[in-house]
Amino acid sequence: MADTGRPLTVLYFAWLRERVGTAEEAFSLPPGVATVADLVEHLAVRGPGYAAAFANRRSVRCAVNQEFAPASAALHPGDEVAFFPPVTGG
Amino acid sequence: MADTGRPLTVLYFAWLRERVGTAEEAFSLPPGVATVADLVEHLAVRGPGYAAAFANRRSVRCAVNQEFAPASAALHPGDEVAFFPPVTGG
Amino acid sequence: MATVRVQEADFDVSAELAALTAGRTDIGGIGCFVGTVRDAAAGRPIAAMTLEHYPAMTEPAIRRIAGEAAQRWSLLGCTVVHRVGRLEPGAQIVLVLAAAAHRGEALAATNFLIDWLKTRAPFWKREEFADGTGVWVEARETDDAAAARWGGAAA
Amino acid sequence: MATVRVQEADFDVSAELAALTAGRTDIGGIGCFVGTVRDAAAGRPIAAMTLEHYPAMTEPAIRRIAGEAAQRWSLLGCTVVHRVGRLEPGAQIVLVLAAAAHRGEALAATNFLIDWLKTRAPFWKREEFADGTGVWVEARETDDAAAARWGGAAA
Repeated sequence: MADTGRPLTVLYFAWLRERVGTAEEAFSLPPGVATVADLVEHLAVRGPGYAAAFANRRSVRCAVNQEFAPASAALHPGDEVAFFPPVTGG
Repeated sequence: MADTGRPLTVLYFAWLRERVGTAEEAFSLPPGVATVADLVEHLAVRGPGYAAAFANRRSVRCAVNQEFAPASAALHPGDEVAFFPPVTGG
Repeated sequence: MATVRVQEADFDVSAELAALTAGRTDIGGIGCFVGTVRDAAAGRPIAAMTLEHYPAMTEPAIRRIAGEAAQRWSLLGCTVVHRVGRLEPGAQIVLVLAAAAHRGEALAATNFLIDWLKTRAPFWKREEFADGTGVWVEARETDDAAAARWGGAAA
Repeated sequence: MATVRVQEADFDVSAELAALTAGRTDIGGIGCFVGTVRDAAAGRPIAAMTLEHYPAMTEPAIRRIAGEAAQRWSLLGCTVVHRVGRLEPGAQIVLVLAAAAHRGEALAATNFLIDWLKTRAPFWKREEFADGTGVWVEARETDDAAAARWGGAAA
């Protein structure tokens, strides 16, 4: 854990971005947050925008360091975590 | 059989054309020729070029009036009959 | 509804696409296949390929199958251009375009049409080698198998 | 080996084809798919569609899947161009080109890549109606089913 000082970068896309009210934020990995699921619990109580964004967790997808990641994925200082709805490109 | 006077048109494509030595010929439906198979028997003994063209009957395909036709297809005066190898387009 | 042409001239894919989709906003996807002349056949280099066809039969037959494909996959438009004459390696031979509301239909129809063209359209290819000799291409059994997948409509 | 671009600008299919096949004579066929903006969604007319993506993830993810497709179908080349930003009905959204020695591989790879783009590439579409309101498009279950056909490689 040489790197505990590096902040987590959190990105939001599509309606998650609209509900949260920001596209990107950075903060230190909060105490007790070890996985994506932990981070969602932490964010969901931050305020009404966050609560709305994470209200239906089944509609939220996640990537850690630009790779799709399950709720159980471990988080580390310096990670880039992105939250977004199921993709609709093509 | 009002139309017995109209000649049969016979077309040859690809190596059948090369072996027969002509792309197209016209003649009255010969006596005893009622089907494509009969016509093939009739043509195959017309000369060495024809014999070579029809030597391997499994490699010869036929169309009657611009539609693929089996050896058993009936022929009528005025028909356009085409002989060719299996197709290789696309 | 289908655009079908057999021609010696080359074709421009963007121009054919533009013609197919002009003024339309109900299309969600266009499937496309472009066939090109390879420089070798069974490991032997070829100098050119010459395509012959049966003019009175070709366009009507393609038009009929394109109509069948249009019905079967609810196509909103369809284009088939097939070249004939002498073509050198790298040249475009054939173009299939199939437009539909959704990609599945567009791609399935494209696949069907090129399989059908390979096995049922009256074209014959003659390969020409560097020494001037040539051979007529033999039909591939895998092509017949590909067409047979589609059942009755390909016959 | 794959050409992958995410851009606001439109693309020209003939130009992309020419770039893919330039100087090559070993290609026998190119499969292609062009996605376009439809004028209605679930029966409701749309005025435009806006595509958002995750820049740091999109191109590397597409490049990786294009590499997988290239291996799986022995591709000789592959191009994916995906537009982002505001697009009106009739506009081109996405282009997939897959070149191979034979048509089967080219078309299968094209099909795989567009299925993958629809279900796994980080793009999101927002539909805009004539009155200025809009909705984010919901993922279609049929798209997931289409991608699942391909097994592990699509995940």
